[in-house]
Amino acid sequence: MEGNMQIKKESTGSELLRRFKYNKSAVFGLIIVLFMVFCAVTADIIAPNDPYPSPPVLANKLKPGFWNDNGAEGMPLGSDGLGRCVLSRIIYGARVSLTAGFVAVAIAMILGIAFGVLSGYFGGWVDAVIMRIVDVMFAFPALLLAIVIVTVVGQGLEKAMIAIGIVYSPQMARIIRSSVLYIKEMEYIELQKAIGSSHWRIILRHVIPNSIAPVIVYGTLMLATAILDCAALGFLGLGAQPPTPEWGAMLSNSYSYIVSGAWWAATFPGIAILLSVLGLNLLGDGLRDILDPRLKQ
Amino acid sequence: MNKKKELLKVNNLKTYFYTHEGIVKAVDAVSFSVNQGETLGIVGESGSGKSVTALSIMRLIPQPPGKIVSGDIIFDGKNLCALSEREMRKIRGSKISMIFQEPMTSLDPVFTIGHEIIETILLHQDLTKREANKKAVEMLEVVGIPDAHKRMNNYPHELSGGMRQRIMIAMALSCNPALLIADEPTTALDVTIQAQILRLMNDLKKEFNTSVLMITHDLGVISEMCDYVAVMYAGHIVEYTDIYTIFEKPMHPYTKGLNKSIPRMDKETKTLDTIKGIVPNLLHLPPGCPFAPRCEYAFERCFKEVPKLIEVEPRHFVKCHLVEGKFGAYEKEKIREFDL
Amino acid sequence: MKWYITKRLLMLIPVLLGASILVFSLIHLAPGDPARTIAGEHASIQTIERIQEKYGLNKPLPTQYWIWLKQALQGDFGRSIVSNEYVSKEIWHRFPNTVELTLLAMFIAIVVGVIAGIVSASRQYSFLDYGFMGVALFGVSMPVFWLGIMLMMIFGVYLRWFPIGGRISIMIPFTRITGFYLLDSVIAGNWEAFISALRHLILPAVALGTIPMATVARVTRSSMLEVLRQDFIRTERAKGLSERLVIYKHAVRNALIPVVTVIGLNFGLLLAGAILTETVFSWPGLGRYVVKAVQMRDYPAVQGCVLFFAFIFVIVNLITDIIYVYIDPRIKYQ
Amino acid sequence: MSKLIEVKNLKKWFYVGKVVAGKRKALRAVDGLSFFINNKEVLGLVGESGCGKTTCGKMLLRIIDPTSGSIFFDNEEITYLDKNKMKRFRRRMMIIYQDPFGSLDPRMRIGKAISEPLEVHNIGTPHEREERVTELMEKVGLSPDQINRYPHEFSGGQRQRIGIARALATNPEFIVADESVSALDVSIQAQIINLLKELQEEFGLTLLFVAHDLSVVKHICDRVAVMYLGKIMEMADKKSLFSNPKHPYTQALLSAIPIPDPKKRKKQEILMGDVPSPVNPPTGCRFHTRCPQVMDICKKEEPPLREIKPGYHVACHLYD
Repeated sequence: MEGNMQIKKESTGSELLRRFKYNKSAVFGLIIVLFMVFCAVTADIIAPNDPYPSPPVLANKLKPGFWNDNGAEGMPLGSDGLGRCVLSRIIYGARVSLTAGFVAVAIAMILGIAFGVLSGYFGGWVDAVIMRIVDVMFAFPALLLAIVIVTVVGQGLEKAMIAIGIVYSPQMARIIRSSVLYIKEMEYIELQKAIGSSHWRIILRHVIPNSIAPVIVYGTLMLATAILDCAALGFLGLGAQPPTPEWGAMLSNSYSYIVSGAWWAATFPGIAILLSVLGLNLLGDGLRDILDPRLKQ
Repeated sequence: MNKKKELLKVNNLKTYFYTHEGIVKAVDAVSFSVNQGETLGIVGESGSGKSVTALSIMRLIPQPPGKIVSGDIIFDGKNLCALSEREMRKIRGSKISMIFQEPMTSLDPVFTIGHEIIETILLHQDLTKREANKKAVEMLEVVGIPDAHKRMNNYPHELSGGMRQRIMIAMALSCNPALLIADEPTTALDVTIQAQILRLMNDLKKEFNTSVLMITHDLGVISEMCDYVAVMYAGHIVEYTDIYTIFEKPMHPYTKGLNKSIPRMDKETKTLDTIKGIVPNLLHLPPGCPFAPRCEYAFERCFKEVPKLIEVEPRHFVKCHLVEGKFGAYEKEKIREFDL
Repeated sequence: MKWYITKRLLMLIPVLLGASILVFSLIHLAPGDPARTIAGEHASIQTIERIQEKYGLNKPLPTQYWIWLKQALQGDFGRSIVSNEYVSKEIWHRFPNTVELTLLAMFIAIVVGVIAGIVSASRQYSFLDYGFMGVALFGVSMPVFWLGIMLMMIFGVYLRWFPIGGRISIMIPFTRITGFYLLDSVIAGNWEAFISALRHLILPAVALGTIPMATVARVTRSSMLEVLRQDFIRTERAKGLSERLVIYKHAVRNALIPVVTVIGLNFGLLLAGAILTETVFSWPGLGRYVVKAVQMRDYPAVQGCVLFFAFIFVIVNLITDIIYVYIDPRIKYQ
Repeated sequence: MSKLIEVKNLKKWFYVGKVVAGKRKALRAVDGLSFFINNKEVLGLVGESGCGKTTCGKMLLRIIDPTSGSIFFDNEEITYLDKNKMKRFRRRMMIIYQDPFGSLDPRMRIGKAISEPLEVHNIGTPHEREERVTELMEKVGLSPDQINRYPHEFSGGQRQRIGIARALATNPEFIVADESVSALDVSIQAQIINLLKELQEEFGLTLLFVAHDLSVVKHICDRVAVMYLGKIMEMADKKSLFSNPKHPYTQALLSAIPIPDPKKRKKQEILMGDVPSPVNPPTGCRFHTRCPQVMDICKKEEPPLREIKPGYHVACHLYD
């Protein structure tokens, strides 16, 4: 394209940082995410109450929060069906949900990068075999497959994380593969053959460093869906088990109370999920705009 | 030159792009004119602003970030800059049409080429669908497409690059425009196909009596096609004259350098003369003459002050302090602001 | 075209075969003895052996798979451990409910999503654009079950506009013909039933459709913007075409190509979402059945349902591919 | 003069599309090339897009494996050498690419990029390699203090200089320059052409200069081979070929180039039609569908590349 506006730009640290600052949504997303991480790390300090009082103080059951004069004392967001502080449980829940999402995505990334790079770089029968497996896994909606895996290996938070990591890996593998296929066509890779570099050198020195950008972008966006799906498993009673303060499980345990007017116990955990996922989506979108020069205006 | 009717006059045109990194003065105070039936070439390297000039005339600068900051574009007595979008639309495709560099990507992939041409015809002419269809087939025949009837139902991806460029020409000429703007029409094509397209354009230009604004980086194409040439560098027209003068006695150091740095088929040279340095980044232009950092004759003043475009002979304009000094001494009255 | 479809159908066979192997082996390689699960913890060895005999669990795994596959091909997924009913019958009974729900949700998602995406893209950086995209961003970030609960709370519990669960009011006599409630009530001319069925349908469909709607809107917008940057759009403008025609004719037609793919992929999300939505709204569909089967460890039912889901999903993807060929002339099927 | 490179009946068929009746359609990118390049000679390989010139260049370096035929480097056959045996030759032959943006890894500092061939071949200590990089950068006209910069900080012409420095790193005898100046602006192109020519003379390099621009080829090459649809149509020393081309295709190609001199506007010999598809090349002479001097025999019989006078090869029935 003619004209200086379209000068091809690759990224360096400072250039990226500058572009990041211009991207308001990315900055906003990062702030939300950092806030959630802060809650998760400092839960022991900032939470006003014990998330698992034992024995449960049933007298405090389903008390409203600050908006009501008769609200539970010291529980700004009210109490749940077992008289526990909703706010405290949400703060502790950040720890559970973020860890779960993070572990799931890490599993997906490790599997995805390994298979995606092998498949894209070597092509041929390696690619054919890996892609057929991916096809088969893609024949199931991800959450359904995760449900089946959890059914088989048993319920619980750790197992839910692993299940989600596994069902996400084909998606990651495909993303990496297509990015590797693109990179493989570049002349600087072809040149490696001309100078006689080994496959490992090419993969480690050139292919992987150049596919980092999509990994970061999709990793962030995937973290958002992983948190959603972990919560969904929790909601179905297949993920975190009581009394773990997991947002999905909290919702599931308290939504029957909305009929009796106790809306807060189900509403706030949902908002917590919404906020973290929103933050990650904003951040991921922003990173994509920054790292993918094709979409740059 | 005998007096011909002036069809297009661009006066002091400035088109800037406002980006995060700063203002890009893609076209900076550019003036030129095209007479009826004449071909003007605009030649320059990448980033010289030649395409932006063309898009400015069509008023197709993407906005934001681009904007025509000032200047007049007088076409057939009307100032295009003053027209409303609706009035401008009536001119686009009917009185001024444009063909582009990449025939691969310049045609809508999901419509047949017949549909695309008919759409243009129906838009500007009072014809029935059947008549438009007939006219479209005629146009395809005019641009030398065999089996025109059948080709109407082809999609762009089913045609070769040369064919697609013919389609673009057929579409552009279908409403008999007074001015055809061709933006690097043959750059993406092979030499033998380029020769076909250039010949076709030359023939049609005569047949339809169309004026052409030819934008290219290739001085060879310029010499085959044009009557007048404007040489652009970093948003400025540095020299503007007829085709013979530009090749025989160019005055601007850039034009001279450019002339000498192309490898020639018709001459033997041991080493090419080169212009030192690199094409400037429009974001960080030097304050004076944009060519000064690469110019072997540059002196103090060149780095401080942008030279004026002066007319050294009738219709031969140069923008250079050296030329200004040399001619300014004995022909002061001839030196005037470029105002056609 | 016929040949292309046949070829694509044939290509489904290995995928579905792989899917069946995956489902079967997942369930049978699971730790723990399914016979013991069925029999209960305190069952005697004899009871367990009898159960193994009955379900063919004492045979080698490949043989078990082969038997299961042969039956599945005939539409027989075995009997449910919980209800002792044929799984296939249970599936067919619930399937129309899920179809009604997902189709309406998809309809909402496509219509609203595509329109919002186009409008946003054609007025990039306008107030409307920011508004739509803000809402869409919330849409993709929302847990579907939470949205369902919120809708139920606001429109069901507080405003009482819609019922909060179930398929149709139990007070209304209804005869099942096809299993599609809306269709059946129209056939029977039972408008009361139709209204009731529709009222029960709206909240779950909106909850289920919101996320794909947001995704479709976002993809439509970015695809439109991508297309609007391409060279041929400049050609259309240079022809003198109005901005309206450039956008609504040329850009939309091109932009929809990736959107179709996304819609197809979102169907998977929709099926997963149906599992959650049906649970929230006590909707008598397949999704809720799967969850129950999982909770009860009703392995034949889980196997059958999951494979059925995969089948539907694969068929939807096939349909997407076929539509793709129709709207993009560059794809040559031969 | 000794031959550094010799190629005999080299073919590369790419198989495309679906299997029909047990066979797949073959795109005959290169369809039987035989030629040689003398030591310290520059051979220009020209033709229009899709004629197979780039494929040919890459086969010489064994970046692409040939379908059949043989390649000799310094009198040793390298056509079927395995990766390890080939490595011995790799440091003696290099490539310079066309796209100054695609040929450098955006995430690798240019110093590292230039020294990479040395590293791969275990030449020198890290310190010696760095000295070599500095030396090379000066040689190609880059300032050595830019050694730690990334490619995006350079303009197209400068990147091409980096590519040249990298190609020279191992002191190769043979370099393939694949359209190395065609993506550059005119004023930059001249700088790079001069640089290539200087370096070729200074180091006595043997060069295969692949290009579509005949005027550039004329400037830099000693001999020229003209390709059309995977075959060589004409091959001769530069002077005779440009002053008196024999093959109708070469004649048309030369006449199609616009000369930057309006006084020399000429009656061009314009070829009609498009280049046929290399999947279904025409029978007989591949050029007969567009040839202005076509005869009956051309449609039936493919003319071989014949030496009509010492060093002058033409594949055309006009010279039977």
